[in-house]
Amino acid sequence: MSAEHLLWLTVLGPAVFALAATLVRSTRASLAIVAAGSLVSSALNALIAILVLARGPLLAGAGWFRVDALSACHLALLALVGASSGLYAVIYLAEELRQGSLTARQARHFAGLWCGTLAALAFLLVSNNLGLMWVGLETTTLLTAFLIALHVSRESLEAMWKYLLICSVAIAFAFMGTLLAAAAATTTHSGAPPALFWTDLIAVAPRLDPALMRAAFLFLIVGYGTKAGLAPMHNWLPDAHSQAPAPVSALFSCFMLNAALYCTLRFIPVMEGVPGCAGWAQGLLLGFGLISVVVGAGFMLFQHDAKRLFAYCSVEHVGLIGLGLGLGGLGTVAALLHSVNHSLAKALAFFAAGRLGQAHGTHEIAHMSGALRTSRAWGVALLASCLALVGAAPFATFLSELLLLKALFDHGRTALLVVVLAALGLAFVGLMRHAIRLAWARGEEPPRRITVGIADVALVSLVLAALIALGVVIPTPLRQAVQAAAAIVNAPSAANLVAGVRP
Amino acid sequence: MLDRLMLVLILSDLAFLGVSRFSAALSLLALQGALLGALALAAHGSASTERMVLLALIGLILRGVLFPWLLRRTARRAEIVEERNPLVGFAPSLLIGLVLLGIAMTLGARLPLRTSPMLGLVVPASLFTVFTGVFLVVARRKALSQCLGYLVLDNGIYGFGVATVGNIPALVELGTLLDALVAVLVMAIAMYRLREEFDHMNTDQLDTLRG
Amino acid sequence: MNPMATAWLEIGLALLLAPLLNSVISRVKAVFAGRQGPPLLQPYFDLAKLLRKGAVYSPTTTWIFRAGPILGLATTAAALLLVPAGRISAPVAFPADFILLAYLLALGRFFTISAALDTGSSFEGMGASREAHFAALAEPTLFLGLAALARKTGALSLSQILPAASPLAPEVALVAGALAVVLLCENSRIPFDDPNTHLELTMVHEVMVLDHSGPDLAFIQYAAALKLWLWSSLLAGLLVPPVAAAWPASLTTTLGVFALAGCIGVVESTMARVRLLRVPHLLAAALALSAVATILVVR
Amino acid sequence: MILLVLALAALTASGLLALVTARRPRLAALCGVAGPLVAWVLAITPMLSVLAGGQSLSAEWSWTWPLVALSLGLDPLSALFLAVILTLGMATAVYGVGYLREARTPTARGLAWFFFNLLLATMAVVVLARDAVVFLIAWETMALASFFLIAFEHDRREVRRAAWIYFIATHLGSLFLLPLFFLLGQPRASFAFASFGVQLAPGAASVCFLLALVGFGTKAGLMPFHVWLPEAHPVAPSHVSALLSAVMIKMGIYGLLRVLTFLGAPPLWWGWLLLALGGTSALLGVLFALAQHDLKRLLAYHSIENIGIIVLGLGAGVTGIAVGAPRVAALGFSGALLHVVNHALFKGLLFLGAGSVLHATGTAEIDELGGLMRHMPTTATTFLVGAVAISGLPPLNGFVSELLVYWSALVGMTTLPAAAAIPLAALIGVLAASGGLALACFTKAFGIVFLGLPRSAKVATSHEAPRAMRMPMLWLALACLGLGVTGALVVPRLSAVVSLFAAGPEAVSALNDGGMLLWRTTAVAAGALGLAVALALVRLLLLRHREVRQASTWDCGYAAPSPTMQYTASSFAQPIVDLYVSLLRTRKRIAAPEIHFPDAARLETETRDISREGIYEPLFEGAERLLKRMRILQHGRVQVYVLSLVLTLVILLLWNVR
Repeated sequence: MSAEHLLWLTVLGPAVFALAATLVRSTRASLAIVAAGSLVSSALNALIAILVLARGPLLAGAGWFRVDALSACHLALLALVGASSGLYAVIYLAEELRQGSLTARQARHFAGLWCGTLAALAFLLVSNNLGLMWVGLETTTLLTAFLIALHVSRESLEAMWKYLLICSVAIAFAFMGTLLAAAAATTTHSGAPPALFWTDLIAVAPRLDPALMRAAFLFLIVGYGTKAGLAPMHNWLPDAHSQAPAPVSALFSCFMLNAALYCTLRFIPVMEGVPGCAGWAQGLLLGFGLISVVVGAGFMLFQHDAKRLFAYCSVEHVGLIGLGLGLGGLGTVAALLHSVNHSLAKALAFFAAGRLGQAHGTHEIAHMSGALRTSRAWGVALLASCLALVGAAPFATFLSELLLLKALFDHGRTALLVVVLAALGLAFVGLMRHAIRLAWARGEEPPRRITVGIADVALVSLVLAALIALGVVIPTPLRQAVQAAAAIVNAPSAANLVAGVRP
Repeated sequence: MLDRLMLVLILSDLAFLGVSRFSAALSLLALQGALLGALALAAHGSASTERMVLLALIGLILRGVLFPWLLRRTARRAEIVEERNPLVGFAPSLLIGLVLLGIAMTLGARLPLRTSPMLGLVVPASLFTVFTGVFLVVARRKALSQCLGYLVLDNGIYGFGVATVGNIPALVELGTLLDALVAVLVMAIAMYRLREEFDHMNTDQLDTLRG
Repeated sequence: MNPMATAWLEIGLALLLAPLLNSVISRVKAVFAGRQGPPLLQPYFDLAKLLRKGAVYSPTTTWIFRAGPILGLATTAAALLLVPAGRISAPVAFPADFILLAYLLALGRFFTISAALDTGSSFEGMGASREAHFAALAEPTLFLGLAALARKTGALSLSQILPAASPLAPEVALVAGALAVVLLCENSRIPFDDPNTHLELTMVHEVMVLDHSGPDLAFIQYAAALKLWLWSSLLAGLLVPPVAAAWPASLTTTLGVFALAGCIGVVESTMARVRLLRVPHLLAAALALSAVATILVVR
Repeated sequence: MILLVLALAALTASGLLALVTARRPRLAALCGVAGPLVAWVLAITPMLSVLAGGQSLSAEWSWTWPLVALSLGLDPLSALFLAVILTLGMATAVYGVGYLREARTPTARGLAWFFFNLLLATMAVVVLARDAVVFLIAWETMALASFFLIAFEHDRREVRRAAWIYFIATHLGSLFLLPLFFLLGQPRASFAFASFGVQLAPGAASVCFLLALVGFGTKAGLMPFHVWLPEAHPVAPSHVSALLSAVMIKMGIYGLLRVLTFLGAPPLWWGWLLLALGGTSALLGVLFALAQHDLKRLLAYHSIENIGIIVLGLGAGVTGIAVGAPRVAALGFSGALLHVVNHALFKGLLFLGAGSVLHATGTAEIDELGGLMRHMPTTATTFLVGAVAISGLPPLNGFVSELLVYWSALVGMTTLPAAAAIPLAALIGVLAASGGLALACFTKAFGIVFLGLPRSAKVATSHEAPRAMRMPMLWLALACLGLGVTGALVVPRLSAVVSLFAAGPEAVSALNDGGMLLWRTTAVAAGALGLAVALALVRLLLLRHREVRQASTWDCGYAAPSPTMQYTASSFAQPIVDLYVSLLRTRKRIAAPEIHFPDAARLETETRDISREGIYEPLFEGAERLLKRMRILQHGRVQVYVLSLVLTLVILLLWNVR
């Protein structure tokens, strides 16, 4: 089977599972489908990523599908997140089943929507066409809406509606931006209508109309940025993340945000090509990133709901990633590394929060306290992930944040550096203050028993091991992949990238 | 001929700002769908291939028939008739609408787009539709009106696309249509759930999640 | 006669004559009070008597209590080795030796205080606390003063500083004043403390040694005498204008020491003991003196 | 170098083994203590050879992280600190064997050993690192390990609070280190120490110095960045407190010294700043120590004083360099470095002693103790040695280093121009004052705890510490004595280290003179002790035929003496505390009897930290209030959310596209 088929398969595979989910009746079957779907799609994604990083870009479907290093990196990340959170979802739902709070219907819905979301994410990553990419992202929005409200409650419905409305409007804006870009493209093209291929757009970039492209990019960054949870468009994020079931929150925080950022990233090289726009788009990303870091850090201090806390933490980290991407050069490398590290850490955090929440029947920090007593594995997971999220050594996040700050410093933006450092300090206080309570304090009432199996321990130890291993040493392939991806993002400034990486 | 269509579109938008009863609003939506279908057909005049015609027809059916019907059904099941006291009253909405129209006109004129002269009014009109949609989302209480707003916004963007890009690749257009359909379905169900849970649809009262 | 021998001779003199200072003081006071006063050799009699006595120990005490007097005496005697007599340099003289001097005395103090606390009596505790308190205030005065002299004379060891410093220079005068206060404090004389009152609550040094008896008490009293000699000869070395030849020099210094004892007597009979709360102010004033001296010297 | 790497490996391995074998106490203890011992044995030869001025070692392995090379090295400075780390590590580990016997759960024990060894390993890496990133990773991991050790008894609220304060402080501190290393690395765009310090603009150098002062000063517990120290050290397990107080805070000093080697010739005001901060720490540290009545808290504050003394030495050294007086510089730096070692020894010893007391009586509240000399003679005697040493009295090691600092200041103030001489004179005054106060503080600590009568029943049941706990105390006590006596030999050997800061023949000669000086002081002190022995014999002779009676303490006629009548620590310190009340802000709660007849009366004193109350708490509260305002952004109305989104877009459009 040739590589081209792989691209089709990685989209259709999970989709098939999604359809299958609508047919099965029993809960166990649905759970099985969740596991199988996640694993299959992850396997395929990983395979593609490896192929691409080994051999270079893959094309399929007459150029409609294309995977280069950048999308390969994100595919790899998706594989990582998909597999882990898929397995976790099974564990999580099994517990709910035991507690009798999960109906067969809900399980079926979950399976279908989950696999569908994976398919959509894969789709948006492999598509070479900006329009289809948009379609993919919008699809994820619509599919995940009901995942948020899997357990119907006033809060979850509220969160769902906000998520749905805000993101739909935002994504509509993104489409407007895409159209504007296309319009700009048409002005260059004579005769043959543009297929909105990313590759074409880059090719004609120097002939695009700056004003139009600026307008387009503004629509895009606001639209996709909303989905990515960049402040000040992040309002939906804490609600959705706090109300969704833990696996879903994990998927949101650990990949959906990155996916939205990825959509924005696709336009950066184009904008760099447009005359008179060099560095402008990146400047915007930098600004949004900065705001998000500050806002995210500032809000963490007062949270009383564990998952909401992590949601704001995600805002902060997305901000950091955006900051890095905005800096370009070393910053891009750092940002991409950081997105991997953050996804690992944040996944662990949400996993732990979810399981412990099951034990206490709530995510209120005050009630969840004493995690280490409730369940050692998940308590450790919680504490460790929090430490990783504040960028404490020896976790991987420390080094990626270090690189980020270095990039910021090299950029000569001392004022920004000071602000970011302050925000990081704030985030540290905000997160660890709660983390210590969560880990050690005595909770208000004794927790319910949850059955922590070998699967839980395996999951925790795997993710933790990855976090620490990446902190100590990053495998050369990963590094090369990230650098290749970075080279794609800031093609013009590739030179200073190389300079930045090995002086 | 196109300009007349667009005039009607503009008027329908203003009407949207003015009406409170959903039945009226939904018929307006149907009207807009039809208009856009016509626009899609007329935009390329002679140059239109059967593929475009097909797409235009699909769009017309979806926007002009299916969406309104779905929403009407939802409205009936959720037993809501009209948007009482919206966040921004109807008269002020109309005034704001006029302002928006002015902005749309100037903006449409100043955007450096290469559009065929026959499409003179299309860009401003669709921009105005976009604005209207956003305004509806922001200024109305009921979930249904926000959904309507979203659809109007969608219409506007569609019109804009038709006007500026000429023919969007079929796959993309189909994708967008599909998404629009799913969006309507999802919103419909969501509204129904809201209705069940809260027995009202005033989204401004959904503010338990804060801070 | 070689200088080393003279130096040791001076030490011998000090060991011999030290107790006499106390009787000089009391004699002066007696004269002021119009009494006849005790015989000049009374201190020696007391020491002899005490040495012949047995000892009484409280069951609460440990070896610390017994070590206190011994170390007190030993350190004071050792400190004496660093003190020159006028032109005659001390047996042991080296740069910054006054630091060692102060810290030797401090070592002795450490054990005296510990011994006092060892008895577990609140009175001794009180005395100990006050001793520590005053010493902490006196030390910087001494160090700053001597440092100022060091800068003034460009020498670092007592044996060179003291002869080189002429008492007429304003800085030296200031330092001398400061040292005089320190002297009174360190030897717990009026106005800081009243050695021969019997109201324990008001005492500092005496109350610390309430529980000692026999040889221990003898050691303590002898150590106190040595300490007085030590400080007086420091001050004398500063004030008495240096005389060229060795012998007159030692003579003048010794005389100076006794003169100082006389002055102390005068002070004790003319002044009243200040309230405890005022003591820190006195010491602070002394500190201010030496600080001013330092600034004057350095500028 | 390979030996050192092996030593690191040994530490890590033993930590992990202890974690694995936590279920079996004896085995776990064995594994835990094996690491430090092995590491010490492995590392001792290279350390000594380098310290003696031998060839510096270094090794480098390339690393896959961008910008980072995994490079370690051992120069005299590192060797000195490594020696401190490993020696104290060994002693405290052995002590831990005894101390951790009553750990709550096997896991707790295992974790304690794991983090203990991890802490040692990371500290070793900190001093060995030759690359900023390696340094920072080790630094942060060290903070993490120490945090978990401090939070050992984390089911107590105050412990959690203390650990939390420590964690904030150390993390915020390290936030200052990042820009520091960025700045240092800027000229050569590299993180390698080897590339630091070249063509650094004077302005940049000063910024670096300030950043280092805050960042490392926080770890070192320098006033006013010390807030975490008095909170964290008391609550940790005692062998850990010993390690923290004796070694970990010195990492801050190490960092400061290391950075100083990069910054080139310092301007004079650096010296002033160091002297000012050092003086503040030395004075306020000991004053606050005096005001405490918790033994471990007292010791913690005293660490601040000693850090102050060390920094005073550094200040003298920097001043010396700045005005081109190598003698002053050499003496100042040597004093500081030696005091690092000495303080490690006696503060470790004292904390271990405090630990034994806590272990035996279950309280560290000084006013509840007393008379422990009878119950635990070894602890008492070793504690006495530590107390004498820390008061800087001859013939113990504290005196040696303080004398060097004094001497450097004295030489400086007698020879240098006023701009340098005045601060040095102030140094002398401050050092003298803090010395006197330290004496008061430790006569109090020793006297009230170990002498007199027991003040509470807790003492009655107390027992001498087990052997595993006594041995390290004896070692350290002997070390204090040894360094005190052999100071004359040690000081000239310091030239290898000192030459990093003040090189040249003058510096060397200064150190040799220091050696000579110390010979004399040692001789005199020895004479004093000999005299003491002689007097003791005399006393024995005199008392041989006399009757020696026992009688209860003379109580000036008051008939019923009771332990509660003894002077307490608070009352002992009261005059001094009252004198400095304006600084200490000691709160008193008095319930005095109104009537003349004896009645229930009570007096409580509490001395809270000045800079915590004055600086940090207001700062944090202000920030919190400010942030609370931000919450408006998230008030729940979906319409407004969409509006904000649209407005963002519109504003950007208006701003960018025209």
